[in-house]
Amino acid sequence: ETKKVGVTTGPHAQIVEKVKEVAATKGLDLDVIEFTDYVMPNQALADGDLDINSFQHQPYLDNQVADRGFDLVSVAKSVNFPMAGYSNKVKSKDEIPDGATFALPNDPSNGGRALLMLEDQGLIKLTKDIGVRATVANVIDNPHDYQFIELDAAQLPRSLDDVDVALINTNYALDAGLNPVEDSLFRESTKAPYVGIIAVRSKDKDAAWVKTFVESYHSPEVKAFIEKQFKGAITPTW
Amino acid sequence: MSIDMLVNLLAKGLWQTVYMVFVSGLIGTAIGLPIGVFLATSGKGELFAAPGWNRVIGLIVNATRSTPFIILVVAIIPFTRIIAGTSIGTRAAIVPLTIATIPFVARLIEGAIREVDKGLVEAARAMGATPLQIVTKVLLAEAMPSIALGITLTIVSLIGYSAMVGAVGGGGLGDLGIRYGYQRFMPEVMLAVVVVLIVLVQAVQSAGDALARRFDKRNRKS
Amino acid sequence: MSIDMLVNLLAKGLWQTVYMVFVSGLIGTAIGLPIGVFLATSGKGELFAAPGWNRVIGLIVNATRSTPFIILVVAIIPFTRIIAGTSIGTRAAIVPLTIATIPFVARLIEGAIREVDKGLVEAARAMGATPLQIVTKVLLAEAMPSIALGITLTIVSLIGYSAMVGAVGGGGLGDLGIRYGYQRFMPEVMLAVVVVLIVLVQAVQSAGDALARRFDKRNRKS
Amino acid sequence: MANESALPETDPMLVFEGVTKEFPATHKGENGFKALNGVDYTVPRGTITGIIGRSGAGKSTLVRLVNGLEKPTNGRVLVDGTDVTKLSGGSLRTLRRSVGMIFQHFNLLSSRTVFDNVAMPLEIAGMPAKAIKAKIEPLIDMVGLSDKLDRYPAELSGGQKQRVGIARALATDPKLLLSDEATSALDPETTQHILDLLKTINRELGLTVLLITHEMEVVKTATSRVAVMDGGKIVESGRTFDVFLRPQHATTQTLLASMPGTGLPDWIKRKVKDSPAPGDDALVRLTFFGDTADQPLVARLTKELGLDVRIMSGTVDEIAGDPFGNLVIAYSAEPGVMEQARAFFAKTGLVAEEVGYVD
Amino acid sequence: MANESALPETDPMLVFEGVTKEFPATHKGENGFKALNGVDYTVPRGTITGIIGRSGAGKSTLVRLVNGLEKPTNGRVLVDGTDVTKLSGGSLRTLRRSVGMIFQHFNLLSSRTVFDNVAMPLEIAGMPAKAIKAKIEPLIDMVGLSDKLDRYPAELSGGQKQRVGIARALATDPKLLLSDEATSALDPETTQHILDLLKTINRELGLTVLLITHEMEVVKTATSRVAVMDGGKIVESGRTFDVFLRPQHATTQTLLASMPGTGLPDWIKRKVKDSPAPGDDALVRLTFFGDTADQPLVARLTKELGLDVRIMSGTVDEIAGDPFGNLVIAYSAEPGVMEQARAFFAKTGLVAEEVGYVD
Ligand SMILES: Nc1ncnc2c1ncn2[C@@H]1O[C@H](COP(=O)(O)OP(=O)(O)OP(=O)(O)O)[C@@H](O)[C@H]1O
Ligand SMILES: Nc1ncnc2c1ncn2[C@@H]1O[C@H](COP(=O)(O)OP(=O)(O)OP(=O)(O)O)[C@@H](O)[C@H]1O
Ligand code: MET
Ligand SMILES: [Mg+2]
Ligand SMILES: [Mg+2]
Repeated sequence: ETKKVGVTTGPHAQIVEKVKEVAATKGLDLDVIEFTDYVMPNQALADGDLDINSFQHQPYLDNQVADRGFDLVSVAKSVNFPMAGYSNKVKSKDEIPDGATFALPNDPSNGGRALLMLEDQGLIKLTKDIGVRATVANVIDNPHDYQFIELDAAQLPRSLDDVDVALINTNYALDAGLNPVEDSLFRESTKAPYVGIIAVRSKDKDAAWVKTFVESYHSPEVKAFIEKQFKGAITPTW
Repeated sequence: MSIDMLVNLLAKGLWQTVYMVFVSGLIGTAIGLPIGVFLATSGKGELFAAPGWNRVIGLIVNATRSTPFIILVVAIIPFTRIIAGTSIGTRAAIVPLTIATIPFVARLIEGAIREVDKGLVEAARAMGATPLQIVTKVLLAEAMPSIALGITLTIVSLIGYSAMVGAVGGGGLGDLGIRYGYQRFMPEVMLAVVVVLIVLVQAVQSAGDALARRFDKRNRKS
Repeated sequence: MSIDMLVNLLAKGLWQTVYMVFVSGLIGTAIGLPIGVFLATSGKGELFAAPGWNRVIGLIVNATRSTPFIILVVAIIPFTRIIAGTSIGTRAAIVPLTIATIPFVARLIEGAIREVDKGLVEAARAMGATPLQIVTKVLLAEAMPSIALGITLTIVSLIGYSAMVGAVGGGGLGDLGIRYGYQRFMPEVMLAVVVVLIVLVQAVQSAGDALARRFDKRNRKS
Repeated sequence: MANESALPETDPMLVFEGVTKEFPATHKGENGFKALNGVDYTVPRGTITGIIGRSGAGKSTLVRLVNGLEKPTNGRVLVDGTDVTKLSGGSLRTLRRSVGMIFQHFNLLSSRTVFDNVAMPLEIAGMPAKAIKAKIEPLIDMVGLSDKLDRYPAELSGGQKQRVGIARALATDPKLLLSDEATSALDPETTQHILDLLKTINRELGLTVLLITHEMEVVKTATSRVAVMDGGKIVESGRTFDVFLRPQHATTQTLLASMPGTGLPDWIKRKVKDSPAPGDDALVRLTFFGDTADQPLVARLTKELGLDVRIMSGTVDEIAGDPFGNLVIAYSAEPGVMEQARAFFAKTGLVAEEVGYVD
Repeated sequence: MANESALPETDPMLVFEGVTKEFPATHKGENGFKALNGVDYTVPRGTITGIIGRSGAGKSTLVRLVNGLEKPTNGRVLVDGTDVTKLSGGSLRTLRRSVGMIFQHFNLLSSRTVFDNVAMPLEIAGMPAKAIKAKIEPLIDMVGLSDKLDRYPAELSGGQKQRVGIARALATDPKLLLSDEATSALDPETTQHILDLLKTINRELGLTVLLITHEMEVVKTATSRVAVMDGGKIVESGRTFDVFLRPQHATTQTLLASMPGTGLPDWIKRKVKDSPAPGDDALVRLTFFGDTADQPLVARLTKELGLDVRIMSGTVDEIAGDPFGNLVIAYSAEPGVMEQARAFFAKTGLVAEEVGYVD
């Protein structure tokens, strides 16, 4: 039996490639399909073109389900994928000047996350209870007159010379040679709800192969791989 | 990344690109060509004069061309599934690529055909040629050098365009470059991909140029 | 989303698109045109015969065309920063857009110029025209209808292409449609954007067609 | 000639009825250009009919109406009884396949070889490849291009291109041939050869030919009737022999003036006077044709009147196959002599016109 | 003629030396095509020189070498002493600006009006717009297109296009004019008009003209020298008068055969016999020129020998400005009469050739 797994390019893809090896030993064959887009993996899953995906966090799935009426559910947690603020211009959060430019990811979930993080840091205020759907338009209080510019997530590390602060997903930061712990001005709180999840169509949530998949994902081999590969920038949730 | 893996990835990407570009180029041209002919010949007072239809087809062509590719991809998912059986993967990617190719080819063919000497069309009309004969024996035959260059332009554009099908898991060289080179910051993959792409494009262009020259019987003075 | 906000977003997106497309179209044509002329006229035995340079320029043009846009964007960041002072934002986006336009325009102009009757070039040579005069007074003048259609094709392609500069914060209608309409699932935004794009493209195409017709003095029989 | 007298004039192949053609104005406010301005003319079946006229007179425009390449602004064009202006689609195509056309600017397909260009109308008519080959090769041979079968138009000389156009127009055995300056790029020998070919087809297959040409020699040797156009109108028409012999309209006279022997050569013109000085000669133009053509009239004039007749200029030749002469002679301008000469001309039926005096 | 005798023959405007031109083969294995096969020829300054030859003889190819549009495979082409084959860049351009060219296929820019097409060579030479206007408008007037100034080529008739090409070639006051069938699309009147224009410029400004044409009339009236091409070679050349009077090469004879009055008309040809029956007439071709041209020779023949001379065919005209006659006459074929006639011809210096017998 071969199941199609949708992932986004980057760590999710790398991790699931490892999962695939483990699952194979348990009699589950996986066909990993990489997307460079955040909508298609859910769309394709809902349409039956995929059987399972691993690329998103719960708030994003909730949004998608609410917006587009997908009949998808989360069956397990995957990895934690924190975000952090970096700068080539200033050494600490306090040095950020008024009117500074912030570069944010331009995809909805990461963009919302980045704004929520800034609110967490007390730099701005967002529309109440907006959650991960937040956009720049929801910045209702901006005392320091910060400017926001939205870029492709992978582009963020490359923009550090052009902006004051860039909010970068850890995987991109790592790949670009940044150290999330040492180089960041601030990091996402560990309480943040952005733990990655594994999603399937509701009718499959109790299927045997899903269990096999989750077991494979949550296997020690995969954990070891993540720790070795991402050196703490991405953390397993099991 | 090991050389072996890289070569593997490149080989697979190259194959996917060639496959997607070939199929969508072929089908896109097959459909775009008659549309282009129609656009070039259905204006007021022309061979297939049908100014109303000309405007409608022109509008559809423009609408297709103006829709951003990713929106197009999603908009036609149901159609893609009918054709390819799935909406994701290399095969499925061919559908939106083809749809995007059609209007592009159509406009290029339109331009090529408009350049054909109207005296030749007259000669064919005087022989009692049917409109279809005029199209095949005069317009297309005489525009061949120009059409060859136009299709070359299309294929090269398609190679570039096909980098965007990563959105639907289409793969291919461009997507490979974006995923590894751009998103994972592996400049050596990016470079390797670009080199392979350049070689590919260069080959396509040389073949197209040679074909255009072969078709061109107009300048044999030396 | 409120109508007001939508209109605001659309207006801003439209302005950004027009701005990016206009500037990069203009500069891209200004640079692509001479390159196209060179490609068309520097082959063996031709006006500016320089087959070596022809091959080199052809290769550079192909290399530029074969690089996926997003990779191009990244590859030229240092250059973009020199030109635009920054690598992000609408102004910065114009740099890669222009770079991508140049080879496209060049190939189209090349094709247009190759269609000019060689007898006319001979007539100009017989008059003692300098190569530059042949280019301006014969090749470009006679290829004008074709060039007008080619530039129209370029602008429409650019409008589509400019949807990709969202990656570097370029904005514009295409990016608006993708981010709000597609990613955030606001079908009304997507629709509004597509409608505005269609109107824009339709206007560009109509203007281009009219211009081409205006330039074309070859078929005045009725 | 033979054909024309054998066939009743009442069997028209081609009829123009009140035909006008106005090209629309280029700029606003300008007037359109009336290239044809009320043409009524009938071409009898089986004739070779010439159309002559100054450059820009409307000749090409006129023939373009015959196979519906252009629609007249007003009037009707009947080909073999069918009103072309009313035809469209299949019936127009059927008609066109029976009408051959040689274009002033050749209009050869650059993408096709000589063979394939000539084969084109047969392909269009759906003839199988083998039959095409059998049909075409002799034709290409007849126009002298057998050694250029596989050449493209760009490799041909001007006259060679024109001959391809001629062969192409004849390939389908048309019943009507429209020829727009088909021999203008050909040397006299090749021209004669092509005209002989046309005449043969005309004679043997009854082909009707409408022949636009600027070469009066061609009209003279190949046509039996001729129409003269000027300013979009047909200003004179009739049997070639009659029109050439006695051109009525000023345009015809001007066009024929350059025919050798028709006008006075420059060296005489420089010497002509309006009134005679003593001892001068009278200049007289004699036109003889029909009965008078092959009689020793100049000799009799010399002998009977004892005149020293000088032949100053002129031609004795044939027009449309009929012998015809046109001589300018000079003899003593003494009133008595001139009187005698006039009497002689009257007696013999010779057409004579006194044109001036020379010394 | 006037010019030619006034200028020493040793002042060449244009010299071809051992010129060959081979077009490369199209397909592998094929041979190339030798369009020119060793041409040696000199065009004296200030002459109008005709080039005639069958279609495909290499005429267009030859003139295209003069301004370096094509390079010869071998040999040299000297224009005013400069070897064109060695020129390039600026010096070639300078030369070209002093050489006008009228193309067989017009080569007008479709994007330019009549005015702008004619203005083109002046623009190229850098003349200011105002001067161009002053220079060009009279020229366009001279070719009869003042009412078409703002028209595009697509709106012109064939002859009108050709006249634009002529005006364009003359716009820069060239010292050498290459004319490739410049009057082939023109009616006789317009042709004459254009030839007069060329002759005037030739006379007044010393313009040298190389005139390719298929119209023997044009050669006859406009040129003083002529070269005959065949198979890529010049097979005969000389003063037009001499060549026309006594064509030596078979090709020349063939080309001139169709000149009216040169050959025998068909109606006579059908009757000609090789030997006389009793009562038949002898057919004799008389050629007279120079001194013999304007004397009453036929009259004297009639009177002195008492013959009934019939003028069967022929022309009395001028070639290159010199009077010239060519008549076929018939008179009694009795041996005595023929002997007398021969004696008369010998006495008067008349060139006579017995060509056959008729009844
Ligand atoms: N499309 C057009 N628009 C305007 N005027 C035109 C158009 N076509 C032809 N004419 C004009 O109509 C007139 C007749 O043209 P036509 O080609 O019939 O002349 P023609 O008798 O064939 O002359 P030629 O002997 O020079 O070929 C010319 O004055 C020409 O300028
Ligand atoms: N590019 C070419 N390739 C091959 N053969 C050619 C080429 N150009 C001309 N020729 C041949 O060279 C010969 C001479 O051509 P050219 O044009 O000089 O003839 P021409 O004397 O001007 O004839 P015309 O009176 O018909 O114009 C022709 O037989 C022609 O087919
Ligand atoms: N790579 C992203 C993250 O987990 C996925 C966001 S949901 C589309 O942070
Ligand atoms: Mg005409
Ligand atoms: Mg020629």
